[in-house]
Amino acid sequence: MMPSLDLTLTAQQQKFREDLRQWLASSGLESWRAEMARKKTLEERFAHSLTWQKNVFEGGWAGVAWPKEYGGRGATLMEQAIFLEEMARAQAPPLANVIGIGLVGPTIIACGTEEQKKRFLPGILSGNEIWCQGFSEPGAGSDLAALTTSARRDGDYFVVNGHKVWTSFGWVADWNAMLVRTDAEAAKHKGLTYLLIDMKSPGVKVRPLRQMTGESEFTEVFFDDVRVPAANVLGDVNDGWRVAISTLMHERNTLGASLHITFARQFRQLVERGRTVMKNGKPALEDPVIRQKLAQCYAEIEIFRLTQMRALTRVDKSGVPGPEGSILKMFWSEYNQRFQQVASELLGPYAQLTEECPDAPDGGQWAYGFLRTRGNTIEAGTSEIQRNIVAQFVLGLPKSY
Amino acid sequence: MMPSLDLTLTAQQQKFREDLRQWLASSGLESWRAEMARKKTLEERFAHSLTWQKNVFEGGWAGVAWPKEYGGRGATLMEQAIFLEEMARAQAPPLANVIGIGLVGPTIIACGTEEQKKRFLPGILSGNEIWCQGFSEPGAGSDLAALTTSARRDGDYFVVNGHKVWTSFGWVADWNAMLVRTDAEAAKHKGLTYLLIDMKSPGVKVRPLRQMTGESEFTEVFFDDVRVPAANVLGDVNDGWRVAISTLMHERNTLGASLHITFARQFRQLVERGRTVMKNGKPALEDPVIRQKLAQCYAEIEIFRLTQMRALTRVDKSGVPGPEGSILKMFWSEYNQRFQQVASELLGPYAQLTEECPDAPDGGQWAYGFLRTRGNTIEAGTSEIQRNIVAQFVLGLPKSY
Amino acid sequence: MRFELSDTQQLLKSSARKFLQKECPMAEVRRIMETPAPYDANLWRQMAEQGWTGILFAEDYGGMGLGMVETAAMMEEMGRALLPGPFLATVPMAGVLLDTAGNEELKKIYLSRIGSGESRAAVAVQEEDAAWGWQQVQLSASGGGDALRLHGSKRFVQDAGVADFLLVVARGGRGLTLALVERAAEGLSVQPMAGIDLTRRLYSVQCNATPAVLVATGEAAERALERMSLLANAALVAEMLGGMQRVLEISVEYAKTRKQFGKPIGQFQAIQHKCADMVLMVEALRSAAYYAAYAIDHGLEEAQAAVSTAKSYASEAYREVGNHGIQIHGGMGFTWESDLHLYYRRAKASEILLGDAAWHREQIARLVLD
Amino acid sequence: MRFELSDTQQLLKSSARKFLQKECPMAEVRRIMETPAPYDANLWRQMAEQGWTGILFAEDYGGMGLGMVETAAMMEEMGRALLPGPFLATVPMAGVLLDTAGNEELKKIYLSRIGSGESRAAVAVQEEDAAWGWQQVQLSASGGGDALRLHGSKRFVQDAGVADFLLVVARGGRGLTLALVERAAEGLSVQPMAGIDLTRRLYSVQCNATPAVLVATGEAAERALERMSLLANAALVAEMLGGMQRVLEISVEYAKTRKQFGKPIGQFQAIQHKCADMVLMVEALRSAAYYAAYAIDHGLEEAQAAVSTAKSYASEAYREVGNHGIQIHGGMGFTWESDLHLYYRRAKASEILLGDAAWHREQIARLVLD
Repeated sequence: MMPSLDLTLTAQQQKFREDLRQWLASSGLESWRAEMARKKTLEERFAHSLTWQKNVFEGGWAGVAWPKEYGGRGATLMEQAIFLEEMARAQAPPLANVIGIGLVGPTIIACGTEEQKKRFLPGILSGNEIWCQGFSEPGAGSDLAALTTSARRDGDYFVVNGHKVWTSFGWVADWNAMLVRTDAEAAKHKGLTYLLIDMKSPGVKVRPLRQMTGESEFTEVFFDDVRVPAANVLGDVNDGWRVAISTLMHERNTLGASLHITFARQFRQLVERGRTVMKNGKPALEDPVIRQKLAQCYAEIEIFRLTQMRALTRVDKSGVPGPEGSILKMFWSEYNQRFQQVASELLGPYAQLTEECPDAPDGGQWAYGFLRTRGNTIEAGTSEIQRNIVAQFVLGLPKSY
Repeated sequence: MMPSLDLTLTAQQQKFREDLRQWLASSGLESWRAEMARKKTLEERFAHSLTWQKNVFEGGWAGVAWPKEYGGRGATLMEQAIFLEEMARAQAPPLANVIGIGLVGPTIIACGTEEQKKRFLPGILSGNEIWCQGFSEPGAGSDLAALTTSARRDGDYFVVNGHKVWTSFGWVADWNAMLVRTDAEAAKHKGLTYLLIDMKSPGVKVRPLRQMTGESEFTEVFFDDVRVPAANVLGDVNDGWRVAISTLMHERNTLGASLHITFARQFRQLVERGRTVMKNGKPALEDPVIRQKLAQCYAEIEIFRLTQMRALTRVDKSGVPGPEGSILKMFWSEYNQRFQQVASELLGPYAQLTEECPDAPDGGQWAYGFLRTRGNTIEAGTSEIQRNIVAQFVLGLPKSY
Repeated sequence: MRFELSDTQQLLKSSARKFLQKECPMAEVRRIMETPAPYDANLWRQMAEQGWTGILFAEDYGGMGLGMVETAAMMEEMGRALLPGPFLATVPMAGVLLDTAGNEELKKIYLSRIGSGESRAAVAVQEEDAAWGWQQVQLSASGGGDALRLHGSKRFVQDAGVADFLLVVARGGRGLTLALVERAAEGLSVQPMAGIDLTRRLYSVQCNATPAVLVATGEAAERALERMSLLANAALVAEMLGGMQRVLEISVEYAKTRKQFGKPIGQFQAIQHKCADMVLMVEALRSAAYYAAYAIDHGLEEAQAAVSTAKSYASEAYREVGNHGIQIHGGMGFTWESDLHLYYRRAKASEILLGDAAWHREQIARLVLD
Repeated sequence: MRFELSDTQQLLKSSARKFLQKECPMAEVRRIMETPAPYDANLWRQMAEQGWTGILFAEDYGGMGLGMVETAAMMEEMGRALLPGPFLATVPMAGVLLDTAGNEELKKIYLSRIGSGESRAAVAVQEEDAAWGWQQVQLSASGGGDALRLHGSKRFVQDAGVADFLLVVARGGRGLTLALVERAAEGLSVQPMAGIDLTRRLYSVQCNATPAVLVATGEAAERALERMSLLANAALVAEMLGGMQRVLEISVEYAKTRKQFGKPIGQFQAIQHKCADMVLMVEALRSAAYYAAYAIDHGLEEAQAAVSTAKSYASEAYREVGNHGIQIHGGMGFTWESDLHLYYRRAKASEILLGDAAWHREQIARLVLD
């Protein structure tokens, strides 16, 4: 047989995974996980995941694919994917500085000066400096380039005024990686600059943004004459769009890396429920209609996992994520919504019970998930925008907007 | 109880239906139907439905809602709907001159001169003059107003040159109700004229257009310096768009009038099949997945029937069909495709057998229907166009194209 | 043949809309839903004064004696306003059960209390297995006459927390038993079951040798439950229709005003065609919902199939219209501040209530296939 | 970890594409499909010369000894070209059955004939109830050794009309029986069953005391059929993938060039988003199809679930991509002259072949739920 496509790990990758598993086994993961389960509020959960991140950092496992000189492990992108999968499989708490590690850090590595890398990267990995990202605005969602938050040059400073929305971790972040308008006269994509802003600067105000689930994962951030040193520009002035696109591609590509493991776990959890929940006088798992729907979910999780592997192969070769990330984003976000509906049909009336109800299956996660997944096709680029991207940049169709 | 919405027939409507039923009973319908079933080719079927039409005409039942003075019955639109339903219920052969009766006639009644009405309407009803309609062109489908078939004024004549496609009955028609361009300089909707063309005029050439089912329901018609008397303009010169829109509204509204009866009959036919076709070792009707899908079809047929009744109520009051017809068109065309797929799942491998195969259920109509219904969301305005119409003219959203 | 509301019915409907716009705007809905048991006594009193709570019942019991079509028209407006509180539980559920199965004395007392607005009520059917229907009921009834006692528990009882009395489906010596329990009866415990719909709540109900009044047994009880299932579902789908209509309106309005890429987003076909699909679903359900009501009023044989047609369609369409509405709004649709999620929560609860889509499709299958 | 074809595999695939573009363009497909039994002897010979017909089998039998991944890559190209004829029936079906269950002598004779291109073959499984699977087989085998005879009939036998021998699933004294019948055997009758796919045909097969050669019985027969079901489905989904890819390409090309309202229709989101959905389905199936082949090659436990995942997805996705393709083309897509319907017909036949979507989902359910 000819050498074929090969889905096994190389010796080096296996070694990497072995090392990680050993470290996880020695890290007292069980109690980290148990402790996490006890944390109820956003704040408590964040605090816990921050101590966990410090622990991971000290173990040398933060920033797996980042250069060693900035505190990373210097591993390959493939190893980074293995890291994300293993952490998900072990149900380790999330790293607190998720925006910093997943989005801002890679962007600084790609576009930052040597000084910026030295200044910011170690703090991201250690968790000493928490990051958020300021892109969306009330008037600039899908049309991100229409943003109006302005940064006016004033000597060695920029003076920032404006209003950002949907900022995750805004309430706790030390730094904000922002997209701002530095040239109001230029074509709308050409007057933007990527600016790193200290959230403790005078004139920054943060307000929680309550979402339909009742939680406030996100915030609104207001900027009133906030002075930012010009040295905090990432890339060039008025070249922010290019920098941001690189971030967005990373977002779409890393967001999904370990999701299939989460999906598989939720699937198994639902299947377990199906053994006891009754449907037409029999366990739901024996209901032929439910069986068809569950099998379809299984198939879609598998396909998502495999398509992810193909994308990873591509990124591993080319070094940069491409527009194909949009296909994955469409797939997983819409799958997850379909899955929640299947869960709701399987669970019947129990599906609607929320965490306050002692009878709620799995602590109310199904009612929560039903609502929360509605955001999946909106956050990180709506399904409509992803389809535009696929049509335009994968298929070469003319721009539709 | 207050006077409520009322789905029963008025005494007059009941009388109308009674009269029709009596006439049908006395018309030897059984043998007409049996004879129709024996006709295999398009030509044979047309010839038979033409003799049937003559019979209906002589019975006084052609052009139910047309004015009496032109050979119609002068009945209401509601009675016309009853007529269509009853004919469908009785499985009467179709009237041969369906384009003439359903589309051209009403347009002549609405927009024609007294002379035109006298000249053309009786021939439509009697079937002495068969009509087709020439709207679509190779370059003008959804964008109908982009048509380029030209009519150049030359004294008392127009000289027509161009190429029409998707012309039903083009191969047998005596007359063609055409939309042609009379002013190439005007904005594209404003230079069109509705012209009645004698298909026996020199320069008219007809070619069958074979569709994916293998049949040739449609034709292409070519016009090479065809001279048409100026008296054959319907409405005003350069006012053809308004005239055509009225036709299209009629098309969407009458096309579906009796369809729910056909749908219900096909549904019952499939249910009968489900008693004997086996699925997982049991009759398909006992398969829970199939049961769900059939019940959904039943529900959709009912909803279509009822929505049709609501539309009829509206048309009956206002006298003109509105853009809501597009909702019905979307509904039935997409329902019919879903239904064919359900049929295919129920029938399993037998679904794919065509009429040449003695084992094909119901003479191969399921394999045929699966292919033929693909045209439903294209013919008489694609689903995309219908959605544009609903968005623009029902909801008042801005034009998207 | 005229498939539209009469002028009088239309008048009834539009005055209900005006009333609800004034007395129960979304700010008021949000206020009420934050209370422990979402229901407003003052609003209820006003509704009763206008006869809403007696809409379906004879004048003898303080009712208006109208039909299901009128009730559907009113429910559509309540659904549009997202009216919180126990109207569905009290009138088309408990009221209809009493009206169908109660003797003259029970009706004089309890149905009149519903009609006058004095009492709210609830119906307890489902148990731990959560199945809709009464074939598997296990809660038991013992004794008889004044000694009738109930033992067992119920779940998913809509609005039991604000009910003054409950109608409980039990199993006793004479088979299926329908019993009435006063809220204050001893041994009765009512606990909230926190659910996704914030404007209408679910409860579990425990009966520990709880004294009850017999309403009906056996076939009479069954017939009454069947009738309730019919009318309550017809009322529910009309209410769902109103909610869908409102979500459509909010979304189209947003699509006309929200701009991205220099245009109203409603100019993009991706958004526009979603709106067109929403209209299709709303109009389809309008046909199904009013026909179901009509079929009930006219005692048509098709009534049951018509109700299940409407409820199976509504269960999926309301949710789907909600999905489209949120998606059209983008991030804004995902906020607490937007009203869309309140409708969406109601859509999910209504999807499940009184039999979900699959359950009603199976009813259709039994009627038209077997 | 590298989920893509190797350079060698890619080379194999692109040379197959070039060959098919040259030797079997759509005009040739249309010519062949109009013949009574759509298959071209010359084309077959050329394919055999390149080793295609022996791709999966050992060199001892004139094969190339490649794996399922390479076979999938080839099948993808055949599907893309809409290659008419009995490749699927002969190689991944009959060939695999023989290869798995046949003894050395049978393989030397019959498998070598397949590998060399001398013979085409078919596999007869389904009967009147049309179910996919061999649990219910009723066609009976009597006698043994040289006296083995078959009695009964088969339906939906893919390409039996051009087969030189048939492998027939029967039930005999030793249970499930797999027997080989020469096309010329007495008492054998093969009749076309006209179907929707014009490029590949179905037949019914009658055996009237037809002499046959025993291939395997009992568990050995069952194991061979299971393996065939696995490999044939993996081959089929790869073929479906190729067809989908082609429909996507034709449609995107059309969307770029066809103008309405002064713009290419591919500029309208209604069309554009349909194209994006098509890409999603094609890429999803690509992942599933190649993983299924990989899992078979590596003897993974997941192979069965992987195959059923791919086939259940492919069954719906190919049809849906076809629907989109026709709709994007509008009237043009509805013509005979457009190639879309030829792919669409193949899609429908493939959807049904070797177990439809529901059948494969039930297999998944058995593997992962029970």
